[in-house]
Amino acid sequence: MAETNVAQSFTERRLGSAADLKLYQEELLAQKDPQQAEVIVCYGTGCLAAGAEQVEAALKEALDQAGLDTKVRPLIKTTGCRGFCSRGPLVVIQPEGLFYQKVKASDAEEIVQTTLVEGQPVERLLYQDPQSGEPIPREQDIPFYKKQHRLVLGRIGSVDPTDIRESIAAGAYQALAKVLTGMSPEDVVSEVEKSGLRGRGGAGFPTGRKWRGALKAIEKKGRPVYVVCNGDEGDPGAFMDCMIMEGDPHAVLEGMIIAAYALGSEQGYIYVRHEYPVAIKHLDLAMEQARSLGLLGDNILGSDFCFDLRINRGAGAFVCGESTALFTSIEGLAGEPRPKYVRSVEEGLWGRPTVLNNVESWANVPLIINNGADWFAGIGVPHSTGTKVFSLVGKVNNVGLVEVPMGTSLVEIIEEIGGGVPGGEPFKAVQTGGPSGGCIPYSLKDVPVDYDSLSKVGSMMGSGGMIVMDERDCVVDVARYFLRFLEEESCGKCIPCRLGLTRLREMLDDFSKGKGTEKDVEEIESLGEAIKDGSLCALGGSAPNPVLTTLQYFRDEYLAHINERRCPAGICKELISYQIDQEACTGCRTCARLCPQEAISGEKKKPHTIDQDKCIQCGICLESCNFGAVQVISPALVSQKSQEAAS
Amino acid sequence: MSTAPVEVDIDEIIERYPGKQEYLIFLLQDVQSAFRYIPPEALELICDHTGVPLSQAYSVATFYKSFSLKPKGEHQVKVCLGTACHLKGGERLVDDLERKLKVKAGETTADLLVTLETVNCLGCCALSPVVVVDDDYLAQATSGKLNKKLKSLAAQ
Amino acid sequence: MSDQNKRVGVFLCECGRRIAPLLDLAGLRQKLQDQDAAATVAIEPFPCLPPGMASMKKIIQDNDINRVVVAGCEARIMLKKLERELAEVGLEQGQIDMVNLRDHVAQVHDLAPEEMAAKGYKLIKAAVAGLEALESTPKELVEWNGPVVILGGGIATYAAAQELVRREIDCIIAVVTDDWEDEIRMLHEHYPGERHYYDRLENIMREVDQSPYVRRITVGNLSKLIGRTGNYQLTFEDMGSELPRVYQAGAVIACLDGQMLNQGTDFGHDGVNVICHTEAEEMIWTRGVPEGKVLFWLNDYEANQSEFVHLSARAAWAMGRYMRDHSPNTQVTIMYNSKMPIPLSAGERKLGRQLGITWVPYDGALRPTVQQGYLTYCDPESHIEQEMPWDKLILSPRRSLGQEVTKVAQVMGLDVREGEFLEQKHAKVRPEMQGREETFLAGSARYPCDLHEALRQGRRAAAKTAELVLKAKAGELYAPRMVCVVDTSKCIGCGLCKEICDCGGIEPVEGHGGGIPRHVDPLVCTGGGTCAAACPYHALTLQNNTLAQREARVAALARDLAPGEAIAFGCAWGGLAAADNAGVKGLKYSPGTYMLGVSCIGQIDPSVMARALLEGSPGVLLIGCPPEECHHSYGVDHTWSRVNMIRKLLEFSGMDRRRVALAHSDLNQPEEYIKTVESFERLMAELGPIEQTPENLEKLQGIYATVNNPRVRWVIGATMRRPWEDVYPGNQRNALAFDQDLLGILMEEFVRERVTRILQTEKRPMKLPELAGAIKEEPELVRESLHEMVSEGVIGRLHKDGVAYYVLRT
Amino acid sequence: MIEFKINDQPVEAQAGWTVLDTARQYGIHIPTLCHHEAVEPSGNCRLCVVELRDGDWSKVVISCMYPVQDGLQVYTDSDRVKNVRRWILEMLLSECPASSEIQRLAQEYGVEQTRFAIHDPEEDCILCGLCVRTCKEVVGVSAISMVGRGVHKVIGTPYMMPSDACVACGSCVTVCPTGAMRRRLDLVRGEPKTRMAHSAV
Repeated sequence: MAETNVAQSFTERRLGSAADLKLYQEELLAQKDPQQAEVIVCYGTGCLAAGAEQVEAALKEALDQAGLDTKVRPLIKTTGCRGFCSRGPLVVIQPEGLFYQKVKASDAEEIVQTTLVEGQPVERLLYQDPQSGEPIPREQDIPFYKKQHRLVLGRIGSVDPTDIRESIAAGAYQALAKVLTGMSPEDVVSEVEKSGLRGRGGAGFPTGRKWRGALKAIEKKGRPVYVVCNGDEGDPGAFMDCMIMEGDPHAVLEGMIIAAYALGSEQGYIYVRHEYPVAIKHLDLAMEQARSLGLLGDNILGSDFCFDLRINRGAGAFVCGESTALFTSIEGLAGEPRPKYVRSVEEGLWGRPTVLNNVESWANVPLIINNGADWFAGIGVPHSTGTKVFSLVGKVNNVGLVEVPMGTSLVEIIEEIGGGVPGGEPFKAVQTGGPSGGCIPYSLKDVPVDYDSLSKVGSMMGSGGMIVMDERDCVVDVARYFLRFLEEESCGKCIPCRLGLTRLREMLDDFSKGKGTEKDVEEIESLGEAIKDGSLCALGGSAPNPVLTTLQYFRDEYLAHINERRCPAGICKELISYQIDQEACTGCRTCARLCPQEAISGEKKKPHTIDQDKCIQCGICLESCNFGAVQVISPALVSQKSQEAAS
Repeated sequence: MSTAPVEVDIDEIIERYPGKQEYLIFLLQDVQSAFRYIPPEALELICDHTGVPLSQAYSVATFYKSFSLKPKGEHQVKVCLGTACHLKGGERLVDDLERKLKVKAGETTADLLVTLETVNCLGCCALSPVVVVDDDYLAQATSGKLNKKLKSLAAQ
Repeated sequence: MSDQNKRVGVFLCECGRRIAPLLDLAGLRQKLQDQDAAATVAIEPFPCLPPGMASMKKIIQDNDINRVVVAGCEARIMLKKLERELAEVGLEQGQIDMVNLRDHVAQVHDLAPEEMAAKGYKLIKAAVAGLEALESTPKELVEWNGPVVILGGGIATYAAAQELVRREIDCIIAVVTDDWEDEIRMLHEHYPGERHYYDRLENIMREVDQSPYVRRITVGNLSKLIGRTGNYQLTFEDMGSELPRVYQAGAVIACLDGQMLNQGTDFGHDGVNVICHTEAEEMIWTRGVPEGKVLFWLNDYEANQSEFVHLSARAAWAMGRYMRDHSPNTQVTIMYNSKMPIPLSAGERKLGRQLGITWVPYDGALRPTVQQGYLTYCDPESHIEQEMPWDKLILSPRRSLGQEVTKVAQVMGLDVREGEFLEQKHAKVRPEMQGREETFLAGSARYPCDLHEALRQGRRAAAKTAELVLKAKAGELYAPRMVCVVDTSKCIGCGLCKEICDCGGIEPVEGHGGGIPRHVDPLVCTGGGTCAAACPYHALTLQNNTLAQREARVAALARDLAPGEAIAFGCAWGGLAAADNAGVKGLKYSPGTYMLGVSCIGQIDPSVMARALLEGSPGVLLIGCPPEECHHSYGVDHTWSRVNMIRKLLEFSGMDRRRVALAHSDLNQPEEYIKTVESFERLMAELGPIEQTPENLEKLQGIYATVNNPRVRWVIGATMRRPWEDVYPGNQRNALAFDQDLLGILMEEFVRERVTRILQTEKRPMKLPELAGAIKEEPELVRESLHEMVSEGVIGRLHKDGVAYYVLRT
Repeated sequence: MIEFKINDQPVEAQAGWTVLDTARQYGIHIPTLCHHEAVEPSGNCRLCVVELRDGDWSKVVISCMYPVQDGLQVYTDSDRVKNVRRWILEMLLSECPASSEIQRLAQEYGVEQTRFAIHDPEEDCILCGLCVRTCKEVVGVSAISMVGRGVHKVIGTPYMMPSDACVACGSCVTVCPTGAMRRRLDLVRGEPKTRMAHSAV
């Protein structure tokens, strides 16, 4: 990405008014030849991890080699995440909109030659319809994208996030211009109120009401007031905020600047998880470029309005996603939450009125201003308006980032957009809301995904992680996983959370070992309630949710563990054993070589066996077997040693 | 013979920020990324600069997972334990690496060669389970792939 | 001032259920009211919580209360909050006192509620008496006059100055040369192996040199320092320069560097091929990097300075790097004792590998031997003696304090001890006092350190000093209220206080010849008060916490004591804290001891002990910290001398010596504390009260007078020097002889004081037998004293009918 | 003047008071561990939970930090409150088996034994942080702090070495509700040079 040149070219220009911005946008659009070929390489984390950088380099080299005439020479552009991560690295050729997936560096030459020189698609790189097997050349025709309604993600994938000019050409900061030229702060707040936008970070508190509350607090306490962006997206398996910050940082900035205008704030903070270095880099760059254009800092767009932002990098604490912990962290302390009996719009950062919204909420604000509250309220369902971005992961074919109108049913998202579970069987459960959320069983597959419906079934919207589980996932194990995660991430300040999560997890550990009684199930529920009631912050307050919801919907599976000593999904180590199917085993020795316990024996090219006394159920044999010969048995085979001990 | 400086000027880092408590974490982060851990002297200097009592800075440095008070190894192996990676066997990889490296997650091998860490989610769930070695992503990592990678580290 | 009308309010705390039902608070209030013990008495469920606080404030305002006793819990924990809150209604520090009803009474005794109340009543009445004796002082601003002077010539000067100029504070730097670049040239004599840091140092020096806030003077060493924080006068040695020698300063920062000596010939040192770090640096400056095999031997272990081996190792590593970077034909090896971990990071190790600097360990059990061209050492792995070839062998330096530095430190009034660096461990009583050197001392003379650390110390000292300067500038630098002050009309300048002051707060005033009056630096004084308890003339007073207050308190308490009860004093760091903790733990013990808290047991003037006995206490127990843990350094030791004196006087009077006792208590051992008080109580029960016969009272009056006698006080004061001084009593060459002398003096003054008193009360000329009879002493003894008193002119002698009569001179 | 009810008893309070302040003023007992009058409340131990009710709506809050408001209906001993307290005490019994204060409290609230495994029979620290807050707010030295996070959290000094900042005042021992600081004090102040158990009288 051409950061340095971009940065240099701004020093000459400062946008003195809203009209100036419009003019600049038109200039930028005019500079662009709509017929100019563009090679867009997705630089989302998934694609990068899969080798997008190498693909880009190879494409560049191939273009140089091809010696294309500079006039027709296409532009290579890198963008934020296109969302279809399981198919990365992704390359899109514009203006045709050809969509190449799973591109390797070695494909570069062919792409250049076939597509750019000869104008033909490279068939084997196209997405194939899973049903018909027909190639689908264009992105918008792929089922994964067809069902989506990409608004917040609108610019992502088409603009280079490191060059503000692209975003401006695509309409960034027009909402800000609109606000500064024709809207009073009151107008802005009521517009957001009317839109029905609710916080995208978890609890779904109406954003407009929050801003209104801040205005009231300011009346009482005066300024300064702060606007803060919560980019400490910590839920494992959720990465939509990351992709928004990386792919369209200006949307976030614009939303915050608009709020700052409405509230009269002069300073804002963006708190970003440190595991997101690219997001930090892009935000930083975006701020710098916005400042040099006069879109941020003193006298924004020539007005009297001054507002600046600072990025606070998180330092590795999930709990800092909790609002009060995030404030203490910005203040430079250990990120322990404070009791929230006085709301943060009254007493937030440094005890001042503070408006905290998450990344996706902020990115929605310019859309509302640009298109009007009524337009926004028309999307989705009543009380849950607009769209929501989800990261769809787990046992689903199309892993990636999806944006759908609120109220879309669970099954639509998973089966139609997500392409269902690999292997075609129905999903077993979907975990939404991250560690604070719950598991929704297949039987509730038609539940509309909106704030209220999800809470009704015991889960929550959360920040938008959607983890699909199949029959080979054990609910006890998943509940333990989330508990262990939260146990590790608990700040340790209050006793119910610090001790309770460990104790709850230990009780589940017993279950996973087949120990426990039905009475313990009730005790788990009782302790879960105590933790919910007694914990200081939302982390502890919602921590028992995964356990409580799985108990609600999958009680039988829990009981199977203790009553039959059986893990139906074949996951809980103590209740399973591995066995080699003597028919299927080819004696390739791969498993025997990898087994850390040297528990697998057998001659070459003859079926192998596992010594149950040595086996530690690490599962490496299962993972490494290329012939499907390793089987999981539950209830476990009783090992020779324990047999002997028993006799 | 000439070498690029390996050590970073700690005073230069300190002077990047005003001496206020709100910059404590910034300073710790910069020191952490420069030294890959927070040396005791640096912690004291940061305290002098920000006016934060040593005990409080120590508390902050031990609270956040990204800070280390012990020197890190030359290479970092990070296993993702996000939900997607968990479902696809991330824990198994941690167990496996712990056995291979003979350290627990979060520790560094005695020869200061490798530090083994776990992370909550790297945001590339499509590739799960993922292991990152230095800046190299191992997609759909397996015990076999890790063996190869570790060997290449030792050979460097 | 409202002080004229001393109105004490008493607030009784229920502390939930921890005081109230156990102790009859209502009865206690009734009794206090009936006895008119205070202007107002109120019970609060929790005076310390907002509802109670609001109620207290209202009562204080409605009743014009200007002194408050809160009878509830530990003052150690709660007093600060009360002071902070009640400041809103005009109460100052010293005007609020606390009685720990909860932990000293209700929680620790098995008594009926009324009995508990009775004990509480006595303690509260004593506290009220103490407050009624308080003459509250007005707030005092600290006068600030002059810039910060940074002296001593150490390199930390520049870091300190930089820190000050960045805060726009004027400073004078007293340095050795006019040109800072010369200082860099000479720096390696104190800090070898620091070249990589010179650029940065130059920037600092340049910044300081160009700052308008800095004045650079080149003067001799400091020869005299007088004054106090905010107002010092410094005199430098004459160097023949035209600059003045005397400077005024608000604060002083001494930057002192240690010196580096070469190793002896036993290490083969020859100054040519076997050299030390400083010489190696000099060689690089003058002749460049030597070619061939350079061997650094970190011989600090063998030179008995193993604690500094890391410094030597870092210096060797830095020099080695420099050599490899500048001379491809130099091979660098560093030999180190295998006991020492290599102080390099992972990155540095890697760089070391790239540069080819090898670290070779040797087994420290065998001292390496230098030979021409080789160093013999024992390989720690194989245990074979190996030889390491060298063309240049570079040894670690010997680190010590130079003579000039020692002299400056002495002028500054620091503890300078043979063979030690200047850093001392202090017991701390206030957070702002921590490691007092930090505010005015920086450099490797404090303790050996590298350049970076020396500069850091400079910055830190300057930052702490700057806090004071800025506060003073803003007119907000107030003197603490509980510090010593000198009554110059009483002070004769004997210097005793200066000698025993542990905090260094007492300074002479520049002036007229022999008798130099003293004054106290309130910002340095820790308020321990052992100096005040030692002053022969009562010229020193611990203001807002005076001797008169303590006497009033014990007097009030002693008068109320029942048989078998006694008074104890506990220091906040030992006895009092242990008593508090016994209560917190709910340990039960016998109720006969009445604990009075003080900040240091050393502030108990012998006069207080004598007063307690005189007023009817059967004994006094003083419970301080464990020895050597005294937060005021020597308070406990000083107390021993005072207790010893009273014990001798008791014996003269025919009373049991053991009635006054000194004990030690660790705050964390409340069980042991209980053993202490119960043991003392048993003793008191055994001895019974001192019978209130005229004879006994006369003697107790005599003891009281004797301990206030200037000569006695002077002798006691002069003999309780710092324990580490090996002159006395650490090395009691003539312990018995001294004690015999002391006995003689005590007896003499005991008799004289009593004779004087008898003559005063009788107001008539008296004969020797009469006098001897009145004080019940041997006539021979009395005669001797009378003769001396006559010859000194204290009394007159008349002869009537051939009989000598003695009369008081008026 | 603010008027509300605690356990149906009408009470009066002033703005700025907490529910606990008010309850104590009226002699209504609410158990606490991490609360100390000399320092700011922090809300760690959660033992002082009370239930707020308003019709069907109900919420559990901590009384030591909940600001009084007109018309509150506070219940200090409801079933929800008891459930939280019971579990806290049951967990503390297993976590801090060495503390007699915890045993006493557990008994007072009807928790006879704990279902949980005891990890460390010597442990008595409940990590309420009173010592840390006292060291900072009352003594002003901040010699000790919380070290680590979550389940790994302990009370300690920098690098777990005796602290230079410590003034050895023992305030931490005095305020500690479970007596846990007692055996930690020497880790903070350093081993005393002389430890005299008892002096002859």
